[in-house]
Amino acid sequence: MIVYLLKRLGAAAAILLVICALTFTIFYIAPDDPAQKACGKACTPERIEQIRDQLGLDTPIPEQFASYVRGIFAGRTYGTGSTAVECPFPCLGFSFQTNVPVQELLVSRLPVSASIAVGAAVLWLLVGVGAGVLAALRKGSWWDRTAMGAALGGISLPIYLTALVLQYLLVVVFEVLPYPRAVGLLEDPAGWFASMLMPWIALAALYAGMYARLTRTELIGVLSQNFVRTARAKGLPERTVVRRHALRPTLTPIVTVFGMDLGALLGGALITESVFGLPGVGKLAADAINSSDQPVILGVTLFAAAFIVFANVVVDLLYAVLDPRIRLGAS
Amino acid sequence: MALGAPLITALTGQSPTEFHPEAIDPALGGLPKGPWGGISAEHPLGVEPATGRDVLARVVWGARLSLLISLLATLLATTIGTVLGLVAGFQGGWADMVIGRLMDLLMSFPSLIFMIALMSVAPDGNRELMLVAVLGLFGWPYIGRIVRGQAMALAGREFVEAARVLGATRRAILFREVLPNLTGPILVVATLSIPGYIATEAGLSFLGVGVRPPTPSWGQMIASAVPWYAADPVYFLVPGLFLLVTVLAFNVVGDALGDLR
Amino acid sequence: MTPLLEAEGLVKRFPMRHPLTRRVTGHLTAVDGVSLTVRRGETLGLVGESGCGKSSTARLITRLAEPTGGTIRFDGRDITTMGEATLRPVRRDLQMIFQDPFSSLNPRMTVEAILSAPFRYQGLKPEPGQIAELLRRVGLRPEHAERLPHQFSGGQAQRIGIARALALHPKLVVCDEPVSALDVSVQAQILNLLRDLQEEFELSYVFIAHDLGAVRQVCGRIAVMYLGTVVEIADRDELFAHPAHPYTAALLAAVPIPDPRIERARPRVVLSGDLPSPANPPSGCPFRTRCPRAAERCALERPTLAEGAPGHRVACHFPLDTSLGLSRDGARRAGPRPAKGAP
Amino acid sequence: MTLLDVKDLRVSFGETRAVDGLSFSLERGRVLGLVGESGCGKSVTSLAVMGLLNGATTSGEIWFDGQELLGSDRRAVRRLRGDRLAMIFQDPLSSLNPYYPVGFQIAEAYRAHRRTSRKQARAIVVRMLDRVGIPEAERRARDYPHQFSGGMRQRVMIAMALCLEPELIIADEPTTALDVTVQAQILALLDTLRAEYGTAVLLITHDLGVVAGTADEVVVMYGGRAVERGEVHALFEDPREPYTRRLLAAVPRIDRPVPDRLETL
Repeated sequence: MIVYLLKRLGAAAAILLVICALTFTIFYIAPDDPAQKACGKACTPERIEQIRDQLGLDTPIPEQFASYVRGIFAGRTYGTGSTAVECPFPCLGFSFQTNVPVQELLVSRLPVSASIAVGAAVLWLLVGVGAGVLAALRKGSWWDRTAMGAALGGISLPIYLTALVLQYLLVVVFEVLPYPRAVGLLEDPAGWFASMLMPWIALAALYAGMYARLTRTELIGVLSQNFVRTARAKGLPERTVVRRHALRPTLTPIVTVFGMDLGALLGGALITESVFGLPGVGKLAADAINSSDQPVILGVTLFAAAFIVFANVVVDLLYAVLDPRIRLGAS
Repeated sequence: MALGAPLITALTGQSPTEFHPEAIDPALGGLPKGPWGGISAEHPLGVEPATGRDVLARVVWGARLSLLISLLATLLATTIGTVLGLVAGFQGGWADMVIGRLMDLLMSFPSLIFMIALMSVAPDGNRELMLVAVLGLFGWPYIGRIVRGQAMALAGREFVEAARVLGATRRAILFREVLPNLTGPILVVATLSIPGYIATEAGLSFLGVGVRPPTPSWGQMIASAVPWYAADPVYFLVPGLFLLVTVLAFNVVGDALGDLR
Repeated sequence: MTPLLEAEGLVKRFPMRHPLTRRVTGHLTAVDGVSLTVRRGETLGLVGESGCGKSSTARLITRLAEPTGGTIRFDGRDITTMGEATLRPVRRDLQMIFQDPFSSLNPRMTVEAILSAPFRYQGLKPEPGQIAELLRRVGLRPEHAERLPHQFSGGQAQRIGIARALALHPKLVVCDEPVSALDVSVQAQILNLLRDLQEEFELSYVFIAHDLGAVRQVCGRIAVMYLGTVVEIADRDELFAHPAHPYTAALLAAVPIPDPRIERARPRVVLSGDLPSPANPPSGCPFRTRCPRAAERCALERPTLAEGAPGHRVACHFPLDTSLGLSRDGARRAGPRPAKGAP
Repeated sequence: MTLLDVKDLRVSFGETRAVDGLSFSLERGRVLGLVGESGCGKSVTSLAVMGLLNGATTSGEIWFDGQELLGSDRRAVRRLRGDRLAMIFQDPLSSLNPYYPVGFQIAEAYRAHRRTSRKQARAIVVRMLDRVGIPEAERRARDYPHQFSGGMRQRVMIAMALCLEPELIIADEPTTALDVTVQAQILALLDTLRAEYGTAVLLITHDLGVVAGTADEVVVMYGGRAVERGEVHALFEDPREPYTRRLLAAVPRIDRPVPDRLETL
């Protein structure tokens, strides 16, 4: 099992390396000159040359890539002598715009993204899975049809539309919520909640639809299984049959999908954060792209990919823990 | 009706093009004249703030582009996904491992960020084709994974063994025996992936890296409505609702196809 | 004349993988040194319980699975390692009928297409009327050609599978549990049909089943398999009258007979325990863990097939020498089942 | 004394009639074999008696020990289920929940009807597993269904069905998924336990051989109806109905000379 885990982590690292390399190359086939970008508006040819030297842009691309990867694991020093700049582990370079180390930017933005992702996840799990279970248990009923119609609507909602409509109604027209802003959960819990509520609803509307549909399909499938019939044949009350025998097998695949979705969201909800102007990782990415801040784009891509890749590993392990057939192997 | 909606918009899209009827603009802030975003007989869905371009014309033209891009992307993703999924699922072993890894890799990409990064450095040439390529590239593994699973299940069926006993070549088995059994599921998955591409394309344009400004697109219209949304909600509601209805329509059709099977 | 099929020391081993880590945790030996001969025009039966390797053997003979060891000679040629292209013409003579009548027919193809497939895959064309003639021979009507598989009953679907196997006039047809998915009345029809076709087409069969009654009905010679090996092989009547291997005897004794008088009076050997795992077979004789006659030698030494009576070979250190041998023995051990319910 | 009395049972799913006016009765402690080919309605009948049919229209009467089940409220039928009438299914692997140890699944059946501590229930489970011939019952109770062989799983199902000493067991093709030698074991076990507990058995099977060896009375079904019924010896020796006769003749028997052709319907 440990060997397996190490192998999986190794494969995850390999995937990240490939993603890193691909993203890295894209900026070198790009028409923009990174040194020009880093230099900014007030720029002299000498200054550009200096930056070029400092960033190591004169060395061949594979070599630059190697020093970038080395920097992630061991830190690196840009330039030499008096102009040398120390970039400690895990070095992702400096933002062209602000000159702040990219890793610091990411760490400072993570709490906002995490607040959005986790809160939305709680909301959509409650609503989506709940609605799906009820729909499956009352298959064909009025409730089932309404819930599934709503779910289909939910998955069809473009997030920026939901976001703008919410903001227009709740903030502009009815004035029940303030404009969202970045507030720490610990500093001002009420303000945090008020700011996060709209992003949560906007995201949850989409995901709750997906989860409601998934839960319903899974549960209907499980309810037709022979072991559910056995549970009924034992004379168990229907509630126990559903809770104990049907829900567990239903939730196992949902947990794995959930892990993947949460992983992806922790790496930044780009559109949601942009629309609400919340400074999370996604907003960081959007801003970096607008200003061609390549080190930041690269950093965010890697950061988000890392969440997805590791969520993948966690989900596989979780599956093994949840399903005794995998945990204990075949007989 | 939902099925017809995208078709109708595409048809009427032939006639009006972009215009700049300055007359509708009041000098004050550039807001459209009249209530509801300047809805009038001339401009049934109002006009754009600041420029006064006709919203209906832009929405309809945007529809053409959005649908074209997403349909082409679906075609591309479905073709790649079907072929590679079939090979991976049926051949197993070495081919499956390589294709499987490739799918893992592509699905591990934070695809939106990556697409944005890619589109932001992409040359200005043919951005529409570029969008199709990027959407297809990141979209095929989702179809490929489903086809692979189905192909694996079918590979164990006795009719495939029967074909092997009869001396059928691998290719004949794949395309004559296995593929016809997959057209149903592939059609459903493809239909259900169209709205995803529409939404992603709109998202990319919304973020400013999709179709470039003179050409209209829904995402781009919504994006340009953001600064105005408090004063002129109709301007973002119109393209937004068009987008919603179109996506919903494809989802309903896909869902119905899935139920039929 | 050379035998039609000669399989020598066939072995099939599968790696077993952990469901999550995919690591190979061991090997499952599905077929463990099986040697068989099929003479021209005969029907060789392969019987045994699930996991005995009979279906794996069928898949090896027809080259649907690659053998881990051993050789297969068909019609005088070694086909063990033949590539698909070289094998293609051989396949005309070597056909197969499958267990699940519906799974074995492509649900998207009409009967017409299904029955032309043998010709097409061999680069041939059916002559006009040939498909209709095939349908007629298996007891279906020409107009059935336009239908899809799901429009047929299980028995009819199996007839289509048979027609497909016979389309190219093969010499050997391997029937893998061809009637076990069917109801008794339909099963009887198919067994009769297989017999009629054998005469008409001068076919040889390898007939695989777990149902001893069906095997006895159609087979001339029968091989009994247990845990990947052939434990006994003999002519039909000899095998049923004088089973020499304790397993064969137990198998015969366990078959329920639809006659309450016989069924209740008959001493029954209830074999204790379960089939050992093919991934971890017992040392020596594979049957020793359940054998009522097992002795020390059985754990140490694996018995090989040895000829007792002419044409009757058995792999056992302590074979039963008379027809009554085991039943008497077993009767003493298990005791007769109490007859009950008799008025 | 009559334990189970089914009168004019009709079950249909939409337009299809699965059971079409079936009547039979079963005395306490006796074994009734319900035989027929696939689609004859025998399994649907068993589910109807258990009250486990979903989405079917049912009419007629099912009397169990003086209580009519079809008209009773669901809770009353639920209380009987597992306690006084229990069921054994065809496929023991899919009939056991893969997520729970077998011991838990048996204990659950017991605790659904008797107030006991977990510990007491546990002791009963071990005793039952031991009783059905599962070695090392104490340890095996903690194992999951996939860790057992087919025959052992069916023993677990039997332990589950018998743990409350029901008056009636419905066994729906209990040995069809098993090999003949294991089938013989399971039939022998069922027979011993049935005699010991005095349980009546409704045995549903397609296998005439199994019925001949196990049942006291037989009902032959075709197209949702009983075509023939009778005491087992009488029915097998002198079948009155042509259907029964042909069904018997279609079975290839190992105790008679091999016929040139088998009888077909």
